[in-house]
Amino acid sequence: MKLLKFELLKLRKKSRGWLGPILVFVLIMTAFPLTVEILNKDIDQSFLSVLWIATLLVMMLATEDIFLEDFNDGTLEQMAIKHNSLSGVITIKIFVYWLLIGLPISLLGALYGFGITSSADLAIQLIPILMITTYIFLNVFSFGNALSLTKGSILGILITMPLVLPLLVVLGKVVIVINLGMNFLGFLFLLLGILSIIILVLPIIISFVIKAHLE
Amino acid sequence: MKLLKFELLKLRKKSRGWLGPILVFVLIMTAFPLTVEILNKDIDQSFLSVLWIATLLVMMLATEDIFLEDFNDGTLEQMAIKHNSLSGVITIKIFVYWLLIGLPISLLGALYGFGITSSADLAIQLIPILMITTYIFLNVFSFGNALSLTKGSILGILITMPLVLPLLVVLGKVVIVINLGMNFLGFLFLLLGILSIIILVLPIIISFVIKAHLE
Amino acid sequence: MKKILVAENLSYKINDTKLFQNLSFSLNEGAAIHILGSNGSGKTSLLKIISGLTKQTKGEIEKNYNKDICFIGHKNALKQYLTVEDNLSLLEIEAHGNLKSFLQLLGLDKLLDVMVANLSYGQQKKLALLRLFLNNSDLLVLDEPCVGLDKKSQDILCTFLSDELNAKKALIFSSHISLDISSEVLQLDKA
Amino acid sequence: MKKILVAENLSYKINDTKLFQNLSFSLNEGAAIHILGSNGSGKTSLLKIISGLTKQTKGEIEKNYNKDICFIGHKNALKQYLTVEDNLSLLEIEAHGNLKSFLQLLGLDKLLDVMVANLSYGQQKKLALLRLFLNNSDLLVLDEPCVGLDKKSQDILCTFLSDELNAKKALIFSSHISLDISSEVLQLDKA
Amino acid sequence: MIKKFIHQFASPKTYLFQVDRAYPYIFYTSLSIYLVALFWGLFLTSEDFVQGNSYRIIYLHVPASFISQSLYLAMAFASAIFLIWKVKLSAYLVRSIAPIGAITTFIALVSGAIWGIPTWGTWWAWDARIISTLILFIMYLGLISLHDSFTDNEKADKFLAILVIVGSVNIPIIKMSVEWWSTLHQTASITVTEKPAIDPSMLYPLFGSIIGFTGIVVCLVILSSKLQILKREKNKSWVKDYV
Ligand code: HEM
Ligand SMILES: Nc1ncnc2c1ncn2[C@@H]1O[C@H](COP(=O)(O)OP(=O)(O)OP(=O)(O)O)[C@@H](O)[C@H]1O
Ligand SMILES: Nc1ncnc2c1ncn2[C@@H]1O[C@H](COP(=O)(O)OP(=O)(O)OP(=O)(O)O)[C@@H](O)[C@H]1O
Ligand SMILES: [Mg+2]
Ligand SMILES: [Mg+2]
Repeated sequence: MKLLKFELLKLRKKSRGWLGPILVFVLIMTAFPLTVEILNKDIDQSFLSVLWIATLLVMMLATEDIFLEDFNDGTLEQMAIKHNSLSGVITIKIFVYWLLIGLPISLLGALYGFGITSSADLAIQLIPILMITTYIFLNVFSFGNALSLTKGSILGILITMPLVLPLLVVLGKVVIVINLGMNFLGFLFLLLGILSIIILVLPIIISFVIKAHLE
Repeated sequence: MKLLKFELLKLRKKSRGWLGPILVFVLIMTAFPLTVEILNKDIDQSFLSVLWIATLLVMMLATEDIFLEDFNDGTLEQMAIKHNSLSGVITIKIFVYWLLIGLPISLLGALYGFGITSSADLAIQLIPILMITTYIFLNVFSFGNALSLTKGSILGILITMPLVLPLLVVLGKVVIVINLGMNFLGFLFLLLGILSIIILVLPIIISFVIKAHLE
Repeated sequence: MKKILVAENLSYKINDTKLFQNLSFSLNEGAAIHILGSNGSGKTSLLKIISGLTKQTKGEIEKNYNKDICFIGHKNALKQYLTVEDNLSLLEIEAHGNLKSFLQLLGLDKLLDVMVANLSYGQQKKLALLRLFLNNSDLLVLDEPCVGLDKKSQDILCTFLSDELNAKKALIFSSHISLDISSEVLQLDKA
Repeated sequence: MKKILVAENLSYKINDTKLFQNLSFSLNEGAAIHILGSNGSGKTSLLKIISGLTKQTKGEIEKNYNKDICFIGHKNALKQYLTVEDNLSLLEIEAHGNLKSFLQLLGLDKLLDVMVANLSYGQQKKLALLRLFLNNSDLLVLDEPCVGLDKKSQDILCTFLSDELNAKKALIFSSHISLDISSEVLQLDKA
Repeated sequence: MIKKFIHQFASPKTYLFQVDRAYPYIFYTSLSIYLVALFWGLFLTSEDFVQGNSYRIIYLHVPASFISQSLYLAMAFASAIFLIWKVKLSAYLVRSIAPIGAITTFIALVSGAIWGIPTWGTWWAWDARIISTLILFIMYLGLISLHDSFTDNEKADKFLAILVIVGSVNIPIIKMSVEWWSTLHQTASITVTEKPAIDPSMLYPLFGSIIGFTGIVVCLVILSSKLQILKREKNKSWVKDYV
């Protein structure tokens, strides 16, 4: 509980850390219709596509120094000494990122969905999908960043790209799932399944990686 | 000349600085068709839209620590002491960023343009447009970053957004210009005009901002 | 006398560079060890091994204390973009009873709402040392604690450490400046 | 005797905190000034004013030298993610005739392809000091140059600085550790 | 027990000597199998009804695609052994397989692209399997650059093994991609459970080419692991004797 407060304070105070990614998201989603000089029905179709990419990118941006800052200033050292379960710290850290960045973006995404496609159905279905997706992305990118901690984010990107692209392909199917009224719940459960495995496994792996970096 | 060599070396060696943004660009442009579950001709239409946004984002990413790193480790201090004209240093810095990031992305963007729309005309016209656009973006974002240097804040993004959105609107017109064969050269000159003003004015303003930060 | 720390035949190498070999020492409660050695001789590495951050290549360490270690390294664990006050609450010492008196003693009491990035070098170091001053650990592990401190602060630090030793705590530290604390010397590069 | 630097009635305040007031001093070639003062008394600020990074609130500084200043501050101006070798070429001293001998003297010659982040604290500081050792400036401005250095390196630094003074250079530095250099003392916080 | 056995058996030294003995046999057998299969496939079978002669690139494309995934599985296996039992040899193996994997994946991509021109009319399509092969290629590159970015070899081995294992979730996705999504690309025509949907006159040479190609790639892995061992253990006395 104390840990949660601690991480929340840290991220909340660093407005660039959370408001920055959200603003970038807003920027993309606002800029997107501006750049499309075509009829409205075309916007609908590319909307989801832009939405997924924007989500992916913003999560990538958001996690960019999820560990780096703490590593550089020595906070991570202190945490590793104090807390027996570093993976717990990491789980909480990622959760806080989701709370302050993933969640707002899920809601905003749905809002934009409603604004652009004027379909309330779509908007409502987008919320859970986005909530899960952002969480997955945050975990995966955190993993990439942990691996490439001192090596720069390009390595992180190279490493996480293969892990993230399949998910993007899955998301590409959402259009079909939603438009054709196919089994939406089944799809949601698939995502949830992926998420729950990731939530359980990745923090442990990440803590392992970080401990190795601290040596 | 020495300065140019110096900045080139620095950015070149920091592969995450330049290869990172390029990879992100490739990621976006590659991932984009993945998320589109539609027929080929629809891809064409949203292609340009995604291209502009990707360019915008990647330039934003690229400039993220154009000054921050040098500021934090004290390099900027040393530069301010050694070089009489800080604005010259900044001009060169931005030029190097353009050379290593903006230029490759312009070429890649055109390549993707050809790959996705199979229109050689479009691809060739995209090159100068992208070259100018990336340069403008780099300047504007550098300015934003200089402003929010030590604040860890989103000030930079907030300030640059209004500067950048109008440009996006202009770019949105490119579709029309190119498709309807309207005055392409005139359009290009407009962009060039914007660029030349920015190149002259912004580095001076930026150097003022940075000197204030160093105090 | 309780032995807080017993190290036997510690060796450490990175890649193929051997930093130290077959180091044996023990630390009683109320005692202090001063690690000496030239730059790059492995002082920081040894302290990190003791606090469990790094794993020795060979040898054993026996640890025998109840509460956390208090480790202060070269890095300050401060957030530059936060004010002193916010940093105190991040360090979870904002509610400590002695906080006020130590802030006053170190001359930080008037800087509570200054951003850490605006503090002077020594002030930052002193802020980081607050974690030491307000600790409740049995073992204090300090890596060059008085870098950048002025004479007065160094004295405060030494007095505090001596008091802690009297209170049966154990201390192991590295420093290129000699501190006024009764301690054994552990020389790392005998060559 | 040429006066390299003449300061008259310098005052500096940040927000409403007055750091120093009406400071006057002058620095001849071949002479050294040692700035003393407690943490936060304004040593770094003064040195930054001298090197032109900051502007004094009041007063005048007359500068009278040909070449660049050599300023070494708390920050190392090193790129952590580059190797020692790459950093040397960034500092534009990779081709200096004396580089090799200084690397050897400081014990850095075998670390050329180690990433700076992997160097020990003192080794990083020594690497940053290479800029001083290979400088060709008339005025040396050093802010706590011997933080983190071992005894041997401190001696090397002192010997070097004394030689530079003999070679008609001027030196102004701050340090909490007393250095073995003949210098005037400028006390900042007389209170 | 197991641990001791593994450590004894899997010392880089024994491995090197064993492999040195086996190498020529593997190499010449697999090379001859591949050549025979190739000869059979290229000259002794008739033209495909639909695809004409272009289908003959199958003898490069399918083995390469197959082996590129198998190599990843091998890496995952070796990584697990390394992480569980700390067997150094398997860490060396992981690192030496990675570049070979990258090469075979590249061959699969290029041969597929060449094949695509006559059959699909395009050299590239945003097709699930093609993309997943591309992903596999990127993954190999990522693994190599991760390992090379560390100067500290032990750390590098650890991180590499972790990434290999985490990345192995992609393998089933690649395998399944064709079944999950209807795409341009062929589904598996050879499965264990069903009768092959391919003419025997093409099947046998295809089999042969897969086996032969695999053998050749194994030889490449052996060479690369030899280099890796010699590089990493260069200070050991037996290596000096060996060289
Ligand atoms: C860049 C383009 C291509 C890529 C990346 C690619 C990739 C792959 C992969 C990964 C496999 C799976 C091998 C296995 O499951 O063991 C495969 C098999 C196969 N591919 Fe391709 N392929 C490409 C283009 C083509 C084209 C153009 C054709 C022919 C029209 C083709 C025909 C086949 C066939 C017949 C198989 C064997 C299927 C089986 O028996 O399992 N591929 N390819
Ligand atoms: N990856 C690496 N490759 C080569 N050498 C390394 C690597 N990582 C660390 N080292 C070496 O290990 C030593 C680390 O020593 P350590 O930081 O413990 O020194 P120290 O005694 O604390 O020195 P100081 O007094 O300067 O703080 C240094 O000599 C450094 O060069
Ligand atoms: N924005 C600010 N608001 C309030 N005080 C500030 C601000 N910026 C700097 N200061 C104060 O100015 C002083 C800076 O002093 P300076 O860095 O010159 O000290 P110093 O003598 O170098 O100390 P040290 O020995 O610790 O290096 C500090 O007391 C700091 O608190
Ligand atoms: Mg140290
Ligand atoms: Mg100072």
